[in-house]
Amino acid sequence: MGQPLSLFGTNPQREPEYTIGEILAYILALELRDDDVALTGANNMMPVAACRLAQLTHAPNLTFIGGGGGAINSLVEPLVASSCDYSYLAAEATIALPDLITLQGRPGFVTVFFAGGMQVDQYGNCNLSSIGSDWQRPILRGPGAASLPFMSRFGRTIIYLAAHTSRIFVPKVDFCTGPGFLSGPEAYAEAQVNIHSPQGTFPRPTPLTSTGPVLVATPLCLMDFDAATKRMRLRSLHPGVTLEQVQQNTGFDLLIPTDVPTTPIPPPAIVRQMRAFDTERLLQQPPYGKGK
Amino acid sequence: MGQPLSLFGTNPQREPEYTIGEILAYILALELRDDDVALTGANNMMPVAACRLAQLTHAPNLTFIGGGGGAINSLVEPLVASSCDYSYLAAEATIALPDLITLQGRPGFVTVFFAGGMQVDQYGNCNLSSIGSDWQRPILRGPGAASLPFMSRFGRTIIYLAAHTSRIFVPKVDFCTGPGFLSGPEAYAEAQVNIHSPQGTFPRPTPLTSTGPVLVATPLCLMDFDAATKRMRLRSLHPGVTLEQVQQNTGFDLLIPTDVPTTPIPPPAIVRQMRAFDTERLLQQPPYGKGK
Amino acid sequence: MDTGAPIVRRSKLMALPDAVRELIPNPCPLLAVGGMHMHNAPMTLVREVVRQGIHIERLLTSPSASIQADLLIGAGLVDEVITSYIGFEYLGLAPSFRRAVESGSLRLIEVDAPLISFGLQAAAAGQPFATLPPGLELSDVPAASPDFYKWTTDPFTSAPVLAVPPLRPNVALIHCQEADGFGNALFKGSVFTDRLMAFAAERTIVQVENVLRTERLYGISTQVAIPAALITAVVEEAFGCHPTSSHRYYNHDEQHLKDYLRLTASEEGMRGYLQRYVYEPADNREYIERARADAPDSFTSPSL
Amino acid sequence: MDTGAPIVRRSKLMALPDAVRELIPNPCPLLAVGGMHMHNAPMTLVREVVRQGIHIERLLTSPSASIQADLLIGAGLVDEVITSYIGFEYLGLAPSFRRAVESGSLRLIEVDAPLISFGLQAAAAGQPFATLPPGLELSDVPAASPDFYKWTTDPFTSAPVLAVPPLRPNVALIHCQEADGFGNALFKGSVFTDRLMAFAAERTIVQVENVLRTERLYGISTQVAIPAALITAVVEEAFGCHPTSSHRYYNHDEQHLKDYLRLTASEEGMRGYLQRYVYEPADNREYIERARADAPDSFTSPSL
Repeated sequence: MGQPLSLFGTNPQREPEYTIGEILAYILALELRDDDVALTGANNMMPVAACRLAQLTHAPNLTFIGGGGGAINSLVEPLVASSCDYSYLAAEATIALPDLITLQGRPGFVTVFFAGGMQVDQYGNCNLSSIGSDWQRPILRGPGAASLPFMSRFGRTIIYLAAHTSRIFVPKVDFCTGPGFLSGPEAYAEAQVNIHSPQGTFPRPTPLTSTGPVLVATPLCLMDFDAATKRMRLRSLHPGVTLEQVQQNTGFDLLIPTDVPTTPIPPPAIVRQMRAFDTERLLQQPPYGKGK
Repeated sequence: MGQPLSLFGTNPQREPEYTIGEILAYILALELRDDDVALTGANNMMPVAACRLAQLTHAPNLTFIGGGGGAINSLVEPLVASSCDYSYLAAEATIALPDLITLQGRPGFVTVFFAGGMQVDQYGNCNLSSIGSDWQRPILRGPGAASLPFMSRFGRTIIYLAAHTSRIFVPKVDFCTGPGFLSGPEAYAEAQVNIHSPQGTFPRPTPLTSTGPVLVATPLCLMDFDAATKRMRLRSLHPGVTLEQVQQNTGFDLLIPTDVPTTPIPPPAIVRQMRAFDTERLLQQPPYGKGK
Repeated sequence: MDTGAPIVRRSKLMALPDAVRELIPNPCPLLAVGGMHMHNAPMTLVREVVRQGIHIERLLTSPSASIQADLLIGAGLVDEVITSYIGFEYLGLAPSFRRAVESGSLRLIEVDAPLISFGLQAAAAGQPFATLPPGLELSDVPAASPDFYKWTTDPFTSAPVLAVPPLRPNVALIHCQEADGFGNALFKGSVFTDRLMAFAAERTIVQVENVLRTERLYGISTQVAIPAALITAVVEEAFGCHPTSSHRYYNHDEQHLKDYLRLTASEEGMRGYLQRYVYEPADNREYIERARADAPDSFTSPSL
Repeated sequence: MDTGAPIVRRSKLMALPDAVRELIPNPCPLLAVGGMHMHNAPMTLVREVVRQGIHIERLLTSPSASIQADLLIGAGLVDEVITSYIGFEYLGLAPSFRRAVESGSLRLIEVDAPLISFGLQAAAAGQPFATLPPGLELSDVPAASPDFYKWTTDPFTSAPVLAVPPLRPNVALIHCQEADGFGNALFKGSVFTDRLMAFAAERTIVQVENVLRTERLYGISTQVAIPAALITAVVEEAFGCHPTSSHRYYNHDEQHLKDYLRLTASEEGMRGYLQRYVYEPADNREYIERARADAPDSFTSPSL
């Protein structure tokens, strides 16, 4: 993995101004809107940090739902690594997992979903299942699908990864656990008709408003998807990261716009807000690394 | 309604030895077995009294589930008239109605169901929906189906009625809300194949053990069903009730065995046990009337 | 992100008339009302719906409704009702429901309890339909409401299977004993199908006896039955279920219910009841004062 | 009715080895194990299953299992697993599961979370099958497990619909923090799919931290998650979830789990782990003593 961590000098005497983890939490928070209902999934410390920050800064009506524990708008402090920790239940409501799975299917309910994967391809499809050409005899067996197949129904999917390598970013996933833009615009458009258009004469639920993957955040850069081709596109480079570094660590041709800005860094006030609930500084530790 | 209440002299100075209500509760309790799971439905004061009595006398492992409130093995004291009363929640567990409806379908779970109806026919079919030949423009619109259609799946159905008239006991229900033995042995046997035989190759739930209606209890008599013809048959006459009274108030030809015993009356010790939880003597009040 | 504006979460507390006027479309294609038998009926919301004359194209009840459905029907607001039971349990039949069905002025979609529960669950989960356990087809109910019971094939066994459609109300009206101002709502007694209605409906208005501070919930979050994200508005009205019960707050008012059955035995009597208990009182407080004055001994508290 | 014999309700309390021996068929056609990620896994039951060498033809996990599944697989007891996730969340992949699938010694039925939840729900309700919301077919998962995902027709719209079968375990093994001796069981934290497993399974064995007197339940009956009628046996074992957590009782033992991942990275290492932590300890108390001695600082209590 090409990682920019060495670019940030750490000073043992004082806390860093910000870390890659804190940049990512800040960026993910900026992506959240007031009134969003966000599902943070497993391994969700980073999404939870982003949701809490967004509630404090610009999205007080955002709802976030923890992992399988079902805690809603948890005040979990300090941040914890496991999504189902008991400390999450310091929440305003907690629903049992079968109810959460029910609500995952409720049309229009989940407006933001945080996804990841062992592989992510240029159309934003995610693979959490298996690597290798033969699913029955994989080279690497991953944990499995969980709720990733719901990606086709959720509002906006934000893909975030704690590493950026060409083994992760592949032209085509070996197994599509979480559907992004499938094989591209045609396939995606065709699928939308089936999913989103109420059919027949009996009253159907409200059509869905899924917009697919909207952001990919890694320790190197931010990426989004070109509206016409649905291909992944560089959006910004994190401070100190070069375009070459990203391209070398991406296994397909990333769309590169003419101007590539630098990813904004969190202002000191925002960093303070984050650290107020990240009292154990998990956002400064591996896999998110030390900061500047 | 032919009612035997005048046969029991009441003495205002003392409590009756027993009432029709207490006879019925005793009889229904005798019908319950240890390890039964009984669903008492709406308007369930009588079934609840029977279940509590059975637990005290011979069926300590019987489970009974209140009406839509979902209370299980409630210690409700005094007895109350409404099945969803808050006082039922003095129980060892309470489940929400959707879960109770789920468990109503669980193969083999409900072993005893208490049913009733505006009409009951000679095959034990119950009508709680509508009287008249045209369902769309009924002569009398009843409350409706509730969970009565599950009768075809429950273990044993006990039908109890607070009145015994030829308007209730009809040859054929105008509308079959709760299926008993349908139109008789052939139709019932055919239906059993579909309900009770796991089909196809995929693992199916355990076959059901429904045995249909087993008892009809009224203020006049007890009735059951002939094994071969599935027709309703007199089982016993309550003290002081004549065969003619029953026949006059039954709108079809009841099977009459050679010997018709008198319904057993509850021994004094049993009556005391009942009154220990029926502290407000609801089993002595209308519609169950005064006793002897 | 740094707009300088205070970051304040929006309260969902609304005055009763505003919630009903602003959140229920008129006409309303599918309105669900909670409450089971004489318990937990969202009566102050129902009375306000009557007051505002909201036309209900389809009314969906819980598996066993009583006055919350009978009142709407008696007020002439309902075209069609999807129900498995409207009655008054041990007190008798539902006068207006009976009259309306027997006269043909109300179209009835008679269903069984699982259709309501499974249909709401399917709507909540985005499932196209739900299946019924075998045996339920032996009742005459499915054939009486053929638009809501249809046969399909079990692809695992090839057996024919009865299917029921998702039921997604435009608005659900329910009662919870308590909620915070954002809509995190708790039942202090039985839950009935009221929680499921909120899971299924596009919008839910919850009436409560008491509004709690959100901080109160952090230690008991697993007891919060309905998360705020499913609640559109919270209406605080004491005795909002009267004459039905609100578990742990008050019992059903048996005398008022008996009076209701007696008074509304005729259409004219129904008009009188509506006049006295719905149109004349300016708000729920006035209604409660009048009801209490008319049957002074029947306000009770639970025995537990 | 009057036999003279004392009328006493039967206790369902059983010793761990007896419950496992008497209630789980060997081989077991379909065994469900509860617990989500590193929480609420019925580990003392699982270790006893390993100790008794019960052959599991099909193992069904919660939507996200960890060591409870990995241990059974690593012990070589599982022919086939129905799962949507076996891993160790932030700690890494599941060593034995990986090894078994990659080598072909374990048949995998990969499913999504709704198949597990809806399949259990359908089994509990006696429903022939459940349907999936449209869109889930776009994942490669349904095609990878074609026996568990089949197309049928929505009879209301004629649209094709993906169906999933009922999942009715012969036995479910779950953990609740507390239960009475008859099996009325409570969760003191998250419920996960463990409650639903008990609703669906033919038999359920619940392991608990504490046995309560039934009288304690009468005031909190709505908090009892699983009624006794669904529970076959209650096994009382303190720290029964270790090394996973039991909400409100103890956190997961991160050090032990890290050691597990390290030690069991090879098949030989897995044998060593089983020897040290499953076969050698005579009972759960001995297991806990050994685990505590090996990682003395990692027994924690929750922060709430």
